[in-house]
Amino acid sequence: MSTKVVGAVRKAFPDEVIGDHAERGDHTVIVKPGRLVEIVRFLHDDPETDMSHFCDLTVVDWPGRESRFEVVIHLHSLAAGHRIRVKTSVPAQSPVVPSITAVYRGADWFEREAFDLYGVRFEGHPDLRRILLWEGFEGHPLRKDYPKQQRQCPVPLLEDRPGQPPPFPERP
Amino acid sequence: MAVGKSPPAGGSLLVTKVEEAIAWARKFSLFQYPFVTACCAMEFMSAMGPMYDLARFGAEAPRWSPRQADLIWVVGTVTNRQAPILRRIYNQMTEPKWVIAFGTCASVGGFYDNYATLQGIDKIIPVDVYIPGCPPRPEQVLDGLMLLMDRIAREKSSRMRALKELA
Amino acid sequence: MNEFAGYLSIFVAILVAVGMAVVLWAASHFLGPKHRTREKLIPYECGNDTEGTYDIRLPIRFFLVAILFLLFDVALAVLYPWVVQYRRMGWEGLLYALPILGVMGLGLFYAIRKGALQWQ
Amino acid sequence: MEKYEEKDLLLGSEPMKLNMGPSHPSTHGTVRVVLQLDGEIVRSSDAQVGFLHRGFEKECESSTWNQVFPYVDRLNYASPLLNEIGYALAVEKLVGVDVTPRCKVLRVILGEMARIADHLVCLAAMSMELGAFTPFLYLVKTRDWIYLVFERVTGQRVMHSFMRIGGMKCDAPDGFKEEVLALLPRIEVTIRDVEALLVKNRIFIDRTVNVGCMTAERALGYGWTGPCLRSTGVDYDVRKAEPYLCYGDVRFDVPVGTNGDNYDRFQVRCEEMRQSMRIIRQAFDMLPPGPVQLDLPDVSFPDKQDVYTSIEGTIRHFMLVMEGGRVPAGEVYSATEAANGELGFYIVSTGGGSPYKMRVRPPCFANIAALSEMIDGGFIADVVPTFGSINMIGGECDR
Repeated sequence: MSTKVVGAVRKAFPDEVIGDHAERGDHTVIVKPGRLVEIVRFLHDDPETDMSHFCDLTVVDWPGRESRFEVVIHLHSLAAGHRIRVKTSVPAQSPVVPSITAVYRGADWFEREAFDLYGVRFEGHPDLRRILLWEGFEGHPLRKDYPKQQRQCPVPLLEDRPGQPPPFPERP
Repeated sequence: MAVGKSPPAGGSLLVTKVEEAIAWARKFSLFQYPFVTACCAMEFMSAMGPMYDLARFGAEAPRWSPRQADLIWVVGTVTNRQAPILRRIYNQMTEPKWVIAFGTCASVGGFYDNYATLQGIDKIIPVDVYIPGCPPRPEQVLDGLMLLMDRIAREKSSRMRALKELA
Repeated sequence: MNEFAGYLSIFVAILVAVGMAVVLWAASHFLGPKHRTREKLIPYECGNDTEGTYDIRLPIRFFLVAILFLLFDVALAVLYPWVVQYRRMGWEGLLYALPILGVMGLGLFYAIRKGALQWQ
Repeated sequence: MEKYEEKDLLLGSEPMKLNMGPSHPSTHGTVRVVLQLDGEIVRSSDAQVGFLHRGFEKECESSTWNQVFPYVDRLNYASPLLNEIGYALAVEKLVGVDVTPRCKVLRVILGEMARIADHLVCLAAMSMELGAFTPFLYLVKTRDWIYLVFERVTGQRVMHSFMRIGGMKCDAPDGFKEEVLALLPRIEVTIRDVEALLVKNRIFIDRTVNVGCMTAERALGYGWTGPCLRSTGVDYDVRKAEPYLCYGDVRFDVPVGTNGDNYDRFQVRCEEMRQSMRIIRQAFDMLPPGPVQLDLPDVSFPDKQDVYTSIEGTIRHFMLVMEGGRVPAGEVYSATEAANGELGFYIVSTGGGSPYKMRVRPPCFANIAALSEMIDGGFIADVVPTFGSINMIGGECDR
């Protein structure tokens, strides 16, 4: 059934669709970022595809590729029961993708998380700020070039001298 | 007096000195502030629940304001975002106060050794008892509480010490 | 001296009440350690800094509910002697209690009709 | 004297900003709700999550395929087995392999018991936050019985790490069937008692009926799944929509609410526990004999006898532990029905020993996104049951 969905998208946006593949039962369509909102709105409104249920939105970081950040959106149709994966990728210099909160209200928090952990900006998003990390955090930790143990603790640590237990204040 | 433990040094159950009476009173009426965040909450509920009852040790009454609590259970992972909140609540607790680090994540950060997690709450607040385990079994939790109660029994209350120095 | 005998029990009751209050206060004041730090004196808000000022104008509803409670509480205080001895006082006691209960009932009915307890 | 309107009589009042912070009894420790209050009424609210963000994805990217299981356990820590089954199915879909029939049925049985345990925790927390402490004790005691069975099967009460890619660590011990079948009626008694205490209780009804209402199409827009979505009337359940394991062969029905308020979410979870028990009984009837673990050379561990007796077993074990085996390159999205809703795993593999990208689609992250919309306009006391009925679990929401 999903091949029908990919076919419908290809027919509606012939120049937008870069590629599509079906792998292990999941149907994917790769599009240019420019008209992403219209494609998603088409998938939502078209009775044939009828993607009524917003499933997931995330980003995959491919440092080797020219267009580094790949935004992956999973949509799901309750009535027909099929799923589609819409992928679009943006370069590292201008990681900006149009926000689909106008079509799906739930994408709001998923986009804030993608911005928080990967640094991909979603233009048109009502309130794009960090959701999982605190405001003072510098950098986007899930990028492949962010070292895993680079910590930024917002509160001063008791200076723990090596081998010594942390200093206790005067016990009552 | 915990079962199977030797009586505290220099004193039968009928304590004579006022200080040991205070320590004995504090030991058996710990009002707890459950600073619960992560998966250890499941075992904390079991420890508080009817099967491994924490009420037998007098430490069952949860107090949700640091003013009225004298024991803070830090249960589960404390992330870097949660650290200032834990530190603020610890500072707002009134003396005498004790801290129990419940589980490996609270004690040393557990296997979340990355940018997001505080590697052990003793980096920001002094801890009295560390309970290992991910999550620790309720029996371990009760044993940790008994360790704390022994420690309280041996502590001298500074008030009495101050009075002694004055006299 | 014997005419005071009756009042002795009342006197002892008052003494015990005041005594216990003083003993408890003194114990916690003298035995409890006092470390007044800045963080202990700011209000507790689940570990965050408080935002906004404290002297804001609260809605009038709070005041209404407080006043109603005060009114009915004081009116009830009058009924305590009757409530304790209503069996021995029999119908005559009831005759004394009914006007008070009636006035309070009327007041409550008026308050509910007027919507004083409705929050919206 | 002209008639004053009711509105003019009330003196204006300024909104009060209040933090229902992370360390609050009703926010389960990890959500901070910043409320703008007009007296008792919530004018606007901002739910902030992320206080339990422990870097799950970063940890998974630096650990091998089998080392991810303990991390996956700690996502929805109220029902760890359901996360493990979801992750195992995702990797098996990536490897392109199907598990043995006995393992399928055992996974369904253990999964449904974990679902019951999760609903017990949710109902316990929700009723305690409404002041009913007795149901909390009944439900926690019942959950401890389930933990005893889990401990006998998997060796650990809560964090089992019992599933493997291509099967399970070991078979269930003998006497497992009789023990579980003996346990189910006792759980039924507890659910009946708790329902008797709460469902017709005047206070409970006042606090939950028509509180935190959600309509079906707004819920779909938010990406709601699980008991919360079913309470609004949409009967979407991944076990029915895309049957996996042996859910296609067991008969069970999907409880559905009507007006999507806290009361319906409570009722849907109670009814779901009964359906889970029904599934367990049918699953035990069709439990086939046979092995539980497939022998996949690239991914699954050999038997201990082979490891200690034959050199190939030792080498294979060593390579799997050190390099993590080889999972074919590709990407896959696999969804299973966890306790809070559709738990999706989007895994990208570049053929190496560890996953390149391990994305978890957390059901309660989408559910809690609608919290501020549900509590605006209500009383501050309504935030507590609404938050409790969504059953947001910190580990799964913040990962």
